[in-house]
Amino acid sequence: MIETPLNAKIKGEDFTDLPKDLYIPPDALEVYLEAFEGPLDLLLYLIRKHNLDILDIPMADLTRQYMVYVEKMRAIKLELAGDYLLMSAMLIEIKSRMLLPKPAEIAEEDDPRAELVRRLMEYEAIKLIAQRLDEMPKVGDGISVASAYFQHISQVQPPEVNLEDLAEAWRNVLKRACHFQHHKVGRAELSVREHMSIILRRLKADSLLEFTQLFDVVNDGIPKLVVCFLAILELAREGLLRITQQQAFSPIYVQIAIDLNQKS
Amino acid sequence: MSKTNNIAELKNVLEVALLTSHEPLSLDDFLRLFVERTERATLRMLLDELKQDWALRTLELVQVASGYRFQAREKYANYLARLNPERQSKYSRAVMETLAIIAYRQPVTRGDIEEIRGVAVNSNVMRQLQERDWVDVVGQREVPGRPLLYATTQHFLDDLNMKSLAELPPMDDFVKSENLPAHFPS
Amino acid sequence: MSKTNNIAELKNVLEVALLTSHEPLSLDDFLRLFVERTERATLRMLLDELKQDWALRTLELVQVASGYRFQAREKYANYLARLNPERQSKYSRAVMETLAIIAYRQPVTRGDIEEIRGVAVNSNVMRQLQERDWVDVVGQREVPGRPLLYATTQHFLDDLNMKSLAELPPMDDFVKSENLPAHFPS
Repeated sequence: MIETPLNAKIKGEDFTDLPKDLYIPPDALEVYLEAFEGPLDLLLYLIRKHNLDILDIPMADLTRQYMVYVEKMRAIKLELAGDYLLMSAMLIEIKSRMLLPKPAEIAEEDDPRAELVRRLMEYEAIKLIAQRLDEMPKVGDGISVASAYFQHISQVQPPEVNLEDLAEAWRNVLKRACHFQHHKVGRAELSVREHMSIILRRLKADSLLEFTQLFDVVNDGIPKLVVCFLAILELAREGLLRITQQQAFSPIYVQIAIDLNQKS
Repeated sequence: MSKTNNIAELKNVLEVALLTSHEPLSLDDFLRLFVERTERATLRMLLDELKQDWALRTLELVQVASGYRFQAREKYANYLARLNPERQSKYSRAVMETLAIIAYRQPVTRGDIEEIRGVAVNSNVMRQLQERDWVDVVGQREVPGRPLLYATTQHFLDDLNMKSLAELPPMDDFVKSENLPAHFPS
Repeated sequence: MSKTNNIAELKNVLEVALLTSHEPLSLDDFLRLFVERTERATLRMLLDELKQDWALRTLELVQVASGYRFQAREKYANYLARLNPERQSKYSRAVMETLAIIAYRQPVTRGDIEEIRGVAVNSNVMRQLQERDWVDVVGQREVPGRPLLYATTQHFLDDLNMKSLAELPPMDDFVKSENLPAHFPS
C-alpha cells in the first residue's frame, strides 16, 4: 500500500498549508494520485481513513479534505482533474444544501447526500468484488488445463471458389494493369488460348503428333476447328511449337519446341 | 476403420479428446468425434464414468460454461506455478473494476461504467478485456447515440471456472443492503 | 507446505505437469517443480514408471528432442482430426488474381503473371494452385531461361462447373466496364 500524507494528519485540520516535512516531490505525488481510480475512490479512501460514517457523512470535513487533493492535482496533473472537479462541485452543492433550513418531515427522505452515498456504496461494492475476481484462480493463473500433445492430421477443406470470385479477381487485375490496352483480348481469343493449352497438353503426352490428329473433324464444328488452327498458329508464333513437313503434301508434324522430359 | 466398436473405446476417445484439447469440449464437440450416431445421454453417462475414473487422480474432469475439461487438481497449483514463473500479468484495478461492473450489471454501456466508477473509461481498458475474450458487444441501447452494450463471454466463465454467472461471488457479501436507508435504491 | 512427502506424490506431480504443459518438459523443468533437491536418476526412474502406468492407456509418454511429453496414441488421430477441422480459409488475393490471369491468358509464364500483376509471384501461390490441381505446366517458352508455361486443368473446369474456358465471364464486358466498377456481368 502506498503511504499517504493523510496518515500524518488529523481530521478537521486546515490542510491548505502543508507542513514542510509533508512535502511530496511532484513525481511521487503523481504516482500517489494514480493509485486512485477516480473521485469516488478518493472519497472512499478519505471516509475509510478517517472512520467517517458513510451513512452520515460530515460533508464539511469530507469536502475540505477532498479539496486539498484536488488542488494538488490541479497543480500537477491537470488532465486528471476533470472528473475530480466535477465531484468538488457536487460536494460543495450538497454541503450548501445541508446548510439550508428544511422542514423536518421531508428531511428524512430528501437527504442531499443520498445520491452520493448510493454511488459510494455501489462503487465500494464493485471495488471489493473486483479484488475478489482478481484473486480468483483463472486459467493460466492458478488453473492448469490438460493439453497433451496430439498429431494433427490436417483435413483441410480447400477454399471454395466460384466463377464470380474468379471474375472479381480478374477485374481487379485489369483495373490495376495500366498497360491493359496492349493485352486487350476478346472472347474468341480466349478459346484460342484454351486450345493452346489443350494442344500443349497433348504434345506433352505424345511428343510428336500429326497435324491432322489435332483436329476432330467429325465432332467439332467449323468454329472450333478454326479456333484450333488459330491456336496452332499462335503457338508457332510464340515459338512453342515446331511444325515440320519433309516435302510438299507429305504429312505435317507438330511437336513441342522444348521437350520437358529432356530437360536437364 | 474409425468406427467405435464398444463402450470402453468410446470412453477412451472422450478421454483422449479431453486430455488433448486446450478448450472445453461441448456435447456437440463430442458428437463430432464419432461417425456413427451417439446419444447425448450415452455421452453424459460416459462423462460421468470418466469423472469417477479420475476421482483419485491428478486431474479432475470439470464442467464449465462452454463444456467439459480436465484440469489439474488445486493441490498441484503451487508446483505448476513454479514451472511457469512468467505468469500472465495481473490486470490493473481499472480493468478489474470495469470487468466487475460488466459481470454484475450486464449488459452495460460505457456510460454506465463511467457512472459507477466516476471516471471516463479508457478505451485501452475495454480493448484488454475484449482481447482476452472476456467481454464483448452484445447490442446497442435504444437511446440517442445508440451506445454499445457490453457483456461477459462464455470464455470469461470458463477461465474463472464457472458454469454460469450465478456462480459469481455474491455482491451482497460486501454491501449489507439492510444498512441502506429505506429510500435508497438497492 | 508443498514439500513432496513421498515417491507416489512425486510421480503425481510429474504426471500433472506433463498433462498440462503445452511444451515438452526437460529434466531441468522437472527439477524446478520441487523445492527440495531431487536426483535426476530419481526423476528418470519415475518417468519410466509413469510410462509403464500409461502403457495401456489413451496417451503415451514419449521422449522428444526437448524433453518428455504425453501424446495421444496414433490410433486416436482420426477422431481428433474430426474434432479439429482446420478452418476453411479463403484464397489470398494473390492466389485468386494469379488464377484469373492463368485462366484468361493461358498459357502464361511467371514472367507474364508478374508483368500483369506488377508484383513478383510468390512460389507459394503457384504451389497452392498446383496442389489443388487447378494449374499445371504445359510447356516451356523458347526464350532465354526457357520459362515454364502454366495453364488451367480439366479439374479446374470441373470444380468451377464449366465445360470449357469459353464459359468464363466474358472479358469484353470488363473492357467496357473497366471504369464502371458497379456494373459487373452476372
